[in-house]
Amino acid sequence: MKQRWEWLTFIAVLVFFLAACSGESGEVGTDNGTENGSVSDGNLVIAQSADITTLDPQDSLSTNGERIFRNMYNRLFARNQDMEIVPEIVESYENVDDETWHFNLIEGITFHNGEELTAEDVKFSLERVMTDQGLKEYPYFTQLVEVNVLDTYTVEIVTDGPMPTLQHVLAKSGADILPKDYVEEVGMDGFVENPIGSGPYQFVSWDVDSEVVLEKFEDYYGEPGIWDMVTVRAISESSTRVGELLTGGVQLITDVTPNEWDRVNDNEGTSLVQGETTRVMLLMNRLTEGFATSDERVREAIDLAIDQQAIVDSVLRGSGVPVRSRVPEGVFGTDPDLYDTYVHDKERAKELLAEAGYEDGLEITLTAPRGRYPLDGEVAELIAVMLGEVGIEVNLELLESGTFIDVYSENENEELIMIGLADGLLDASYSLVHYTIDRAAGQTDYNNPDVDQLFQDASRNLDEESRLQQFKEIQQVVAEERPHTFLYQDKVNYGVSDSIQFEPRLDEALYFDHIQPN
Amino acid sequence: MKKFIIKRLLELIPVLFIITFVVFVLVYHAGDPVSLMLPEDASQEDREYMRESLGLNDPFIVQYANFVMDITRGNFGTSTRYDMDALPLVIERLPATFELAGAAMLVALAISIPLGIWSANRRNSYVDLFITGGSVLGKAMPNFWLGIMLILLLAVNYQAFPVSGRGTFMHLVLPAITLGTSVAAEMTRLVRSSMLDTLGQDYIRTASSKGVPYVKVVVYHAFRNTLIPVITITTLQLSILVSGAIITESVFQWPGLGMLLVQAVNARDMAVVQASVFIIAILVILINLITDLIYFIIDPRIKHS
Amino acid sequence: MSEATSEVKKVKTYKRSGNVKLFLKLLAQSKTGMVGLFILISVTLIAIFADFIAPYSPTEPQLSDILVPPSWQEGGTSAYLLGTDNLGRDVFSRLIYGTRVSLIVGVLSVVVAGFIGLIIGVVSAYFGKWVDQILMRIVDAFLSIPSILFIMVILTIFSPSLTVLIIVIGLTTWVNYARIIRGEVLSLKEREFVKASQTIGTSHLTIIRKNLIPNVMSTFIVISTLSVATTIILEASLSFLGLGIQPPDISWGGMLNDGRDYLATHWWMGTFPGIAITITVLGIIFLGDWLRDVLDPRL
Amino acid sequence: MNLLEVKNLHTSFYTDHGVIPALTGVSFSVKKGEVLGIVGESGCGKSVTSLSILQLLGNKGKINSGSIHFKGQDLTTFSTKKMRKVRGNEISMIFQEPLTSLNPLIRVGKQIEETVLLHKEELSKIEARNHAINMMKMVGIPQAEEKYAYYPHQLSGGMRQRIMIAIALACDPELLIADEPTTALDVTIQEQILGLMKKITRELDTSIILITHDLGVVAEMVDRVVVMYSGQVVEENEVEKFFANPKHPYSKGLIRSTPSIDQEDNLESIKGSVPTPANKPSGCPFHPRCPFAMEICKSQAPENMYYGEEEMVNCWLYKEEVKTS
Repeated sequence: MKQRWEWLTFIAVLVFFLAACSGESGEVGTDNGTENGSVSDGNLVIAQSADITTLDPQDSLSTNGERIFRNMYNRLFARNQDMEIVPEIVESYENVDDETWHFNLIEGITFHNGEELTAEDVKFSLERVMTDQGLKEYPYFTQLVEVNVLDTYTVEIVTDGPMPTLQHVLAKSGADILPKDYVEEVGMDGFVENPIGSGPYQFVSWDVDSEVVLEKFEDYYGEPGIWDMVTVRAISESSTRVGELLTGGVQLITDVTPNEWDRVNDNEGTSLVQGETTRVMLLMNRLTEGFATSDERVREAIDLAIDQQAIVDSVLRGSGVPVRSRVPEGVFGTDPDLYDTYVHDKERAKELLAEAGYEDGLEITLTAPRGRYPLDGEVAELIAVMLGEVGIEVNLELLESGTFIDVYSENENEELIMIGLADGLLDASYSLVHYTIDRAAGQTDYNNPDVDQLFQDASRNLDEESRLQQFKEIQQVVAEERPHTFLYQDKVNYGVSDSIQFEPRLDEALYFDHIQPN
Repeated sequence: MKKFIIKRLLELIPVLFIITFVVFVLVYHAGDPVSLMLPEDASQEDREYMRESLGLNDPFIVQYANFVMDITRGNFGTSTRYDMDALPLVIERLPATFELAGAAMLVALAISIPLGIWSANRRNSYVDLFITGGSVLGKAMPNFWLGIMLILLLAVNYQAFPVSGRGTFMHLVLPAITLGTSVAAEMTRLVRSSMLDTLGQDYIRTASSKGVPYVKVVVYHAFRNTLIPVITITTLQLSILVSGAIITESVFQWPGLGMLLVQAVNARDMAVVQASVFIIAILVILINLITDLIYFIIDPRIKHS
Repeated sequence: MSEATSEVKKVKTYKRSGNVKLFLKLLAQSKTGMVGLFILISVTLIAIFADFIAPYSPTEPQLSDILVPPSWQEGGTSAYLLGTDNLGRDVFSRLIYGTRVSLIVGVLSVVVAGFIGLIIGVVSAYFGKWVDQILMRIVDAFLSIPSILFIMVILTIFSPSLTVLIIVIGLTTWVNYARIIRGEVLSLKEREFVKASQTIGTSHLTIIRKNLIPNVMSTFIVISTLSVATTIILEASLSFLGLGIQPPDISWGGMLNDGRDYLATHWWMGTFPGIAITITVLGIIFLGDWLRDVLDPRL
Repeated sequence: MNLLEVKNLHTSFYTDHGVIPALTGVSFSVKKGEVLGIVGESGCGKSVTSLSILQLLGNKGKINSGSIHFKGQDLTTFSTKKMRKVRGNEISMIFQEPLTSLNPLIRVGKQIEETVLLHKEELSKIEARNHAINMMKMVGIPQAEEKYAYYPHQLSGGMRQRIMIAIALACDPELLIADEPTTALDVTIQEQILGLMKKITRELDTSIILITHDLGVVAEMVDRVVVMYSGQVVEENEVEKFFANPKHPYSKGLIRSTPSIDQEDNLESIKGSVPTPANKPSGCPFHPRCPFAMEICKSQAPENMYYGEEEMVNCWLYKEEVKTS
């Protein structure tokens, strides 16, 4: 009898013991229960809403990844706090002809394994991203034709024609320089397990869906890093993220939803910092024959029915700016006339609908995501009501992020689909390509040869001034013809501990060394 | 006993086969991870490159055949989200989930056994009413609600525990309580009714008539008999434990299988979904098998028959 | 002791006669059973007459009245009894309309699951042999995958509308019925009256319809009742994962989920739907437990 | 002095639906070395009587009034702890169902040993074990050492009842209450068990209260008979006199409904059934079934009428015959 009991107890203890052991061995340095705001030990903990998906900077294409990679890797160019393009590891450069560029690298830059960064590494990295179709960054590098090593520190880049955005691309995610010898030695699989870059922080560990840990790289060629150790945690649950900030578990959190602002601001030792993003929320209209939205008057009525300012002020609590263009402020090519403005006139909207033959009402379907962008579902519900007020009955189809993006990419939506579009290149060419005939086909089916021509001209125009004009012109036309109905430019909200100083950037990247301890 | 185990293991084969098929059919139709991997701006050609490079353009039968062949080799495919083998990703998460589930189970046992016994022995008293009411309440209360409340109260306001993450023992406390409560609620009811059943048995009266003190009657004579039905139903509670773990892990950012699964589903990372569902199914089956073996230990009637 | 026997006798008489009066008398004797029934009837009435009870439209936002606290709290107004949500909609009205969806999902998916489970359970046990083998292996397979996993995966294919949710929950939760009903039928099958019917050549369908199904009904009713409770909670859990009923449809789970980000700052958004779920589930469990005592199936 | 003296015992059960009186004034006594039979249909309160003596009524049953004197001390005044010392030690009990009365998860030897260890604190574990094995031998279990480690389900019904007897007698009690000890057993086994009980109790000089509905068993085993009906004693007499001349109409009915070898005439069963305590008839509780019922029986309950110290009947029919004191 006793024996049986002992057996059971033994099993129970064993199970618990195993559980406890696995708990101890599985993790590195999650214990960050530091007191509120103490960063004196040189450790910085950041929490973002989702984890990185890979350590391969050329296969990531995400803001979350960018926040890590910007500190681990170098690029030929970078953007400063004001989003101006500045050389990063380039000493000097020369535009040899319309299609050929020469770049001289800074000498003496070493990777985290001690090897020097040379022109060979640049050639290797850029060639990888411009030829490997499986890489997520590949589509942005297709305009590069050749990368040649002229000498140890000089690279030549040949483009497929005049390319006004070359520097934009070289400062963009995916243009990161990887160590050629190391990658060839351990293979790409080996590299992503233990990645090596030349940035101020080097890789320590990554627990998938949990955290990435980086430490200061002592032999960094520039100013040495100011943090000994940086942990970037992934906390998807918004209230949990805020909780960690409030209790001092982390010093900086991203994506604070408006309802949490008071919690962050009212708490002693933390405050809210608002930053701009390049993401513009908009409704895509179907101009395809057979849809009511193919009628320009209906599209205008929709725009007039929506009170963008009210949306921003109410649900978003001011975390956005009404716009009438896809190119937000801070991006090259923006038109200030279309920023911070909106049109709203319910009576005129009704008239337009009547003119278009819908005086008895109109029924349309609006597809919108839920949980993909901040408060997207709520905004869509508001829009549905606003359209209802002018006599457009909205059949609202709210979809979970994954399903939504399926519908979007397969163009299965009906009249309207709500989506947020960002500008990864910080150049209007990235945003305005949507209005070209090719890209619009099947999606908005917007077809304006003049706009198309303007866009083609601009994308080969090396003269900034006239290029800017071309972009503005496109935006003016689009604002009137409305293949897209613009809502607002999103803002991003950070929760920041008083123990650090933090300035948000338009590209939403984080440079650990721009975060100063107080 | 050996025969029994072998028989049970053989029964597993068709079950696993059915699982692969069902899982595959679901996953095959589950849509396309590609659009989720690329930004909204990506063009159709961009998506096509990606799709081709992931081998998603093969016909159904080919994909299923490959799938089953690969599984027998332990290969569940590559995570489209992480670009790693799916199986190791899943396996790596098991310790965290075991830790949470084990701790939650301990919490559940620690709550439900004493309370269940207590309320059974005070049947229809206020204590009983309170405990039964509490257990129904625990069952009726959504899991994530409790978790968020615990964080707000104990972690944020009193700062007694870390808010989230995994690591020290303290990290384990709140998630274990959250998950444990939902299991405990059902189990308390179970222990109570099973205990009531046992207390009504003749041998309990016999024990009392021998002059055995009441506490010993309950602990020595009644408890083990109570345990047998409780164990049976506890294994049926596994699904509560699993669905609870999925939600608890998300609330507390506990890097376990549940969180992996939720994110994999959201990202349409079907290789990981397949592998997790498969591994969970095998675990559930194994635990059922282990339960049966525990009967051999605890109930002499089975062993001798 | 003797009290228990008399109770049992009454129950047995009830079972034999199907006497509704006796049933109600038994119900009246159980306090929790009464409470459960009362809650359930109230909730059902609320669901049916939502249009008359709700003071406001549940979907129309009122941007001037965003996040108004409940009437008794500072800043609250008597216009909004339980406050308003983040779009300025009356929480009370939403709660009342939410009753509909939550009950419909709860009840109808149980109907779907119960129907499938009943058929499979009866067929499997009655025909035995290879039919039983195959069906039970399928049941084993389904049992080893927790239903929420199944549902999560299926809902990535179909976006969760009311109908989809009902069907999906039904399709993934039937195993429990099948398992229990099968056990019941296995023992029924050996009873004289079934054997007798078989000997006189009654068709399988008639035996199943006339002899088997009526005799597993009490078990079936008890599991079904308790399943409604679990389903309502399941819908809430799915909402938490973003896979529940999607707006503009209102369900308690959806409201609870909308309110979850506001728990720290605007507690009323998430708390009242939580309470509504809890009370309803409580009522169902009370009623179900009582039914189990009275109908006494071997569960 | 009587070993056990039960006087005017009232026991009730407290339920959600009100108080149900199970015993309404039960009195009887047991002498040292005597075997007392308590007879009656099920539901008459015989089991409640035995459970009242040991105070094993559960949390719903309660003794309202009356006394139970055991060796001169009133058990109803005992504390729980003191009562525990009595149970299994001085008064022990055998139950009807040998199949369910033993704990299925504990080895039978252990179950005997438990009683020994509880009440004979001076014994070491090994001694207690040996004592348990000796008890098993004494109740006629072959290969007792081996059977010690058996679980109940490995033994037959008769063997299990032997184990129960061994448990009951392990501490050499002065009173053994056997509640239908053989009802669940085959007839042949029944004989063996009864014989065994008789033999051992003689050896140990134990008194027995034998509760049964089987008059055959009564005739064979007991010295004195107590007949119970609806929570009270309706007749009490020495066994020979009882069978020779049953007085109460209920007793007569009972005897007539029992098959007997030397009696050829057809069996008669008592019409109707025992009333539940909750709806007890007015007056004499037996009057609705009584073939001799008179007007007075409907309204007024009869008193106990004594023929002598140990001969009593509770029936209006004998009002004239006996002078009540």
